[in-house]
Amino acid sequence: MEEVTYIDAIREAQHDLLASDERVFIYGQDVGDFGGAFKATQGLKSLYPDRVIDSPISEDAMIGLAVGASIEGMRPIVEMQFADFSSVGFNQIVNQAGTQFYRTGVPAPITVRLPSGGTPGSGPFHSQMMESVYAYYPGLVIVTPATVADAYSMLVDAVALDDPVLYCEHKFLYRWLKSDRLSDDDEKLPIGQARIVRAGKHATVVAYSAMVHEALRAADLLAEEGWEIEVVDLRSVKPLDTDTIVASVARTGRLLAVGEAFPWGGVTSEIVSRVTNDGFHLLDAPPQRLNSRDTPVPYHPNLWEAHRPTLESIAAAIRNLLRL
Amino acid sequence: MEEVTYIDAIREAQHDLLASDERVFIYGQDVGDFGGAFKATQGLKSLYPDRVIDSPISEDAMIGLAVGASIEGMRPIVEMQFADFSSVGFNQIVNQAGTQFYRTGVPAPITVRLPSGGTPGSGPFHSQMMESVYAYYPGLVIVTPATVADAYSMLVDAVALDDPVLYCEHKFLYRWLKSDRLSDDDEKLPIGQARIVRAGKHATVVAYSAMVHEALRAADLLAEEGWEIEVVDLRSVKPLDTDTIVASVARTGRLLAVGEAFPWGGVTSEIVSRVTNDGFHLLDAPPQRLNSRDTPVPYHPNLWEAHRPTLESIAAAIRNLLRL
Amino acid sequence: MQREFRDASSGPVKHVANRLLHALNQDVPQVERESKSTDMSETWEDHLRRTFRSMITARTLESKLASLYKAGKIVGGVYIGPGQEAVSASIGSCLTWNRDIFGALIRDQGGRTAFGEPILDATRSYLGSVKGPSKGRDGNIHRGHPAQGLPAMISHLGAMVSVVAGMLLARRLQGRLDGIVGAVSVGDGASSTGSFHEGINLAAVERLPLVVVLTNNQFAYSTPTDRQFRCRSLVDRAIGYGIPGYEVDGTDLLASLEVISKAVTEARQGGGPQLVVANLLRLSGHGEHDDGSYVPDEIRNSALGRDCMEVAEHQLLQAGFVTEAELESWKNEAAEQVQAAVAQAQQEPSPDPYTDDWSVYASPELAEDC
Amino acid sequence: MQREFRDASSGPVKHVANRLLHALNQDVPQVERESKSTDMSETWEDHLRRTFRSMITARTLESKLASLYKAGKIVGGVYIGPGQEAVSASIGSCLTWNRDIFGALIRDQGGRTAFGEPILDATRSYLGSVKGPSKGRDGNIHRGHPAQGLPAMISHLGAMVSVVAGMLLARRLQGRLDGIVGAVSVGDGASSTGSFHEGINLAAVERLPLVVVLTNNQFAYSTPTDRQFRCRSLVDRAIGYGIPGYEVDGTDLLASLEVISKAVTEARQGGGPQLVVANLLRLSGHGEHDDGSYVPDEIRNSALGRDCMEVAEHQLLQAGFVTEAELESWKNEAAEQVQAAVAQAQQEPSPDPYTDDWSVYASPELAEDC
Ligand SMILES: Cc1ncc(C[n+]2csc(CCOP(=O)(O)OP(=O)(O)O)c2C)c(N)n1
Ligand SMILES: Cc1ncc(C[n+]2csc(CCOP(=O)(O)OP(=O)(O)O)c2C)c(N)n1
Ligand SMILES: [Mg+2]
Ligand SMILES: [Mg+2]
Repeated sequence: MEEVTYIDAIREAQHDLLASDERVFIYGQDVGDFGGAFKATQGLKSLYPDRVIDSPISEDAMIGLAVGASIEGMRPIVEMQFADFSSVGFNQIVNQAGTQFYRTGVPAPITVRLPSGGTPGSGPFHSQMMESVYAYYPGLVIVTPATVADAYSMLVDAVALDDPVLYCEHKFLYRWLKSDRLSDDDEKLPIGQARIVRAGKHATVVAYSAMVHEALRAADLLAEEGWEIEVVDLRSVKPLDTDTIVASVARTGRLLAVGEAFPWGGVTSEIVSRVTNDGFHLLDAPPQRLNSRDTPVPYHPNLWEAHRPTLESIAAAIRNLLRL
Repeated sequence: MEEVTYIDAIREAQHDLLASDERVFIYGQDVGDFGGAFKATQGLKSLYPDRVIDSPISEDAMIGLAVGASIEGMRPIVEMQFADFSSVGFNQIVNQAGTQFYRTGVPAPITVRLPSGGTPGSGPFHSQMMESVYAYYPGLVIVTPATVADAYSMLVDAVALDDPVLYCEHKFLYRWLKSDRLSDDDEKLPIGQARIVRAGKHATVVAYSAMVHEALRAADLLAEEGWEIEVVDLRSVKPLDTDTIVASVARTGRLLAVGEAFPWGGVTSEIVSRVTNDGFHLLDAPPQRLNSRDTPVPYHPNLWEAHRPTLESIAAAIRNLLRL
Repeated sequence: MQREFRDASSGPVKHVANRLLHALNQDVPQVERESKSTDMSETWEDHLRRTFRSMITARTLESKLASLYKAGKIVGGVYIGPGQEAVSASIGSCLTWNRDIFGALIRDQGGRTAFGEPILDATRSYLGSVKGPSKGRDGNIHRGHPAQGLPAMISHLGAMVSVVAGMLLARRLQGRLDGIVGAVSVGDGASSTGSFHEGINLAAVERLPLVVVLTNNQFAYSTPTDRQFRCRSLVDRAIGYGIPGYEVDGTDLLASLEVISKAVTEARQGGGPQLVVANLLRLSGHGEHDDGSYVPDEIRNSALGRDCMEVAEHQLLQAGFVTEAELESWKNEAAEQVQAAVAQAQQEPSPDPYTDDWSVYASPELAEDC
Repeated sequence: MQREFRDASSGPVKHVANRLLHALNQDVPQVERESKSTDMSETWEDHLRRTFRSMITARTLESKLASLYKAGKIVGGVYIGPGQEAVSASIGSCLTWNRDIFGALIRDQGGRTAFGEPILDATRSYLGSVKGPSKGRDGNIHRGHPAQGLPAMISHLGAMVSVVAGMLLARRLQGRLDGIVGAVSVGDGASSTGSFHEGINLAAVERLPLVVVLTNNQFAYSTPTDRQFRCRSLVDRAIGYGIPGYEVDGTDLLASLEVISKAVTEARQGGGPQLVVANLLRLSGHGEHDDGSYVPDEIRNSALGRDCMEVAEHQLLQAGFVTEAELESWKNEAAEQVQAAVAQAQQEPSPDPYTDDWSVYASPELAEDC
């Protein structure tokens, strides 16, 4: 098989879902003949003309429509053009999709694709990470694939799930991340389970989405300095696999949680809180967090590079952690 | 002076703001002659007919309008009928108000009043705590007054601030909480500073909004058992006064963070993360959190009582913490 | 009347007599949707009678709920729809339970009953029985049976428009849309929401058989219509969505049923979304905690302030569609049913937080302690 | 022409020649808004000439930006508005900088220039100069000068409608609304957003002097209008808001300026919100990364596909409002200004994350490490 990219995997998953499951349809702006702003649905409309539908610019109604369709037994995939624009569909996501099963016993199995995260020059409204905001609300499942194989299999799993899923795909990984295969049955894990992507013994770095790769590069760098850093890829932020993290911290005694999101609250604070609660006595040093800065995501690449965690800042944070 | 309630304080603050500052106006559904769903603006329209304005049911546009008016030098106070409905104005709050100063250097001094929190029988859409969701976003200030005097002075301070403020007022406190005075100059603290509302030495309980009162009652109960529990009222969740909390933990060695919000992320996890980071070696036991359950806020009082932290569950959590 | 109506619509109107479903103790039928045939024909007279009976039941039930509220027997708010029964029940009686879709809103007891929601759903919800459709997790008007075509509203106004549109779109994709209609209720206040706009526009783009019934009851809580919109009538919005619009005197059952039937028929026959604006006055406060004293006497005393129940009673008696004796027996029957539904709900257990499950996920494996 | 126009509007139209503000190196004037008088009268001919000059500047600038993009000199997207200059510049030229308000959107270089935004704002934003209006924090079309009447758009479509409404409401409360107008640009796609609906409805309720110019350029990114709305024309939305609506051929400068002037004048004179729908074709891709190959040839070759620059040039020459020589000199001057603005921005420093401040709060005491 040829090389496949992360975005290929997203497209292939949607292709395979449309092919194998008549309940699946795709709804979003420009997802039809145009193939979507990032080409994640390229060619799908010509194969499944009825089930790949261009929506008006109406994020609130797009999610409402998806919930309605799911009540009738469909499995909609809604593409947000950028995660940032889901802010306009926020109410329908958290209050309509998130509460329906609890309130009525009827599930709302929708999948909302959120092209997330920063790329240089994208600025405050085309760069946001929104997993923490949605994870706050009951009833939602939030996944953050960091590999090509996870991009594929977690999208398939998300659609299979009876609950509403926010599928946070990272735009930076779209074409940058490549693999020689689309999925890997041996390595496949269910939603809700984290993966140790690099074994180590001196410290645990927990990351998700694009930050997994920065963390791995930092671990490489630290390896040259003689440190063995364990890297955990969360894969889903809700449910959050506390057990795997705590087990890792049990081995290393040290924790750094890395996220590309804004620093207040969110995934890294949830991780640190859980680990200090469940694994306090395992910790040899205060657990650390590294997030983006507490400003909107800046437009200029110079500022953007300094806004989010990078290989360098992660490496520095690990070195600091090892000294504590 | 007669007894004043928490809602009286909110009304009085708005009255005094309208009286003393021509830049102030109030915008919201039913805030005019009707005086608002909770009577927080009662009588104000007859005094300031031009500056107390009934809005259509358009939360997105209400916030947009307020930001626009603030650009022109006004100081709008927007009343959301319930915090829960701000989900429809979410985008304008986080992306319009939250980013404007950073992007343009022109401040957006709006105050959005969010009638928050649970009361029996209110159900999933009239009970939410939304402070954590807004605190995640850069550029916003989130205050959570727990006393009559704070309800008054923090609203006045919020309007004076050049930044957008989410003023989270707790509906349960509206008529239940009474004081013999509206404000207390001796005790007044600026936004961003927490208050130690009960001194103790065996453990620190950090709470905010209505939970401060539950925590105080729990501390009373524990006092009968011989424990001296320190209670910190956060007052604002962003900025979050880490120093006061860490100083308290330095005295007690133990931390319980209590919030009425959903458990994933949010204020309690931010507190625990900060304290473990800044005060790890001060801790004699793993820091604990107590939140509401991870379901929508239930309608039936039986379920509601078991959904949020209460005197009893806080007391139990403290007892557990003291044993760790 | 009947002939006139048939002339107005472009084909014979057929309805199902689903009176049975109103029966007190019958729980929501869980039959397959397809299994219900809908080609039984019903006369206009029978349709009117059936609609009016639902109005009586709704009014009787809501009066009872209001007094229970005053007696402190209900936790949380009580939101009733006196004055709106004719419009609401007309919607419900044009739809078939478990086949069509009804996005009921705040003042739709009439429509719920006419559509087929058992009145026990209401008493159980308001009185906190664990056997209610939400098991006590949600209350009052937020109840529903999504899988039977009655989605459970969230409070956020306007939000159900797109949900009903989505239910219809799904039917189309499944090849089950033929002859189906989805109705959704909104108020004058809801018309100002972005959700309303997006939902109706999207339905127009997709040409879905969605009937939006906008009941302009002159107030949104305390807010009069001149603070809500500036157009002559909200029916003018239809033009901007490119869909047919109808305006009707909502205090008039005959007119309301005729217009709503017409809109429903048009939608069923492929005419795409329809907007019906019904004008009337809310004859209660916003909720039972509100005395509605802000409503000016002029409006109360105007034609808008007529009580649709009185108008309908007069109309049906005049037309000879019902006799005084029948009416009396209907009212008595409604009172008995309501009495029994209240009694039953009151003797049922409340939810128990220690034994009830709290699951928020349909996939139990996702549950975690946090 | 001039007479015809004056007949159409209900009073003489007065404008300020704010040509000076277009000058290259002049930074945004920070004078008090009130200090600028607006009662200088300007002839229709001069108004047209001034508008057209802004169109030339905009087209020249955007062509340059597009080639810089192709040369890889710009980080992030480039969004230009060829084909829309006549409409956009007509908006800007009817407004006075630092007095009126303009909620510019994605394809409004023409309007920005005509309103008085220095072209350096654009080159600095696109080329990442720290001296740009957002200091590199935000880019491209998201720039603005809120305090001078040019709010800085957020990306979320429709969101600026209510912001401009709020700016106008503030002026009313401050007693400064007299004779003021606020314009806001939206596209066919934006008309589907809840924000658009809420904003325009609210402005209608408040009868604010808001002119909403909806440029229907036939596409929202790749999405054609039949997936966006079902009404005959979006101008029909005006009826549903109870406000005047106008429709105009947006490829025609004379017509566009006339209609937009009329709407602006009506709003200035207390006529409340106005909706102008301008029809034309986007003559570029959605952004410079997009070749727009989905646009069918039929549309390209229809009247909608005319280039407003060519139409305007022809119109002005025909009417004798401009000579070939003058035109030539305007074009040269525009090219020089653009060249200089690019050169200047290119030689300016980029933002420096280590020395620039990162403050997100206007109240510095709120900053905290987290
Ligand atoms: C988005 C949103 N904002 C505010 C509310 C609070 N609210 C509940 S009902 C209501 C008035 C509704 O008026 P209308 O739509 O005319 O319906 P009516 O009550 O008159 O039947 C308001 C403001 C809400 N439910 N949703
Ligand atoms: C709420 C929202 N959803 C999606 C987008 C992404 N987006 C940016 S421009 C655009 C198309 C806009 O079309 P239109 O309003 O017709 O303006 P045009 O680009 O044609 O000038 C889209 C979908 C957005 N900016 N905001
Ligand atoms: Mg109403
Ligand atoms: Mg367009």
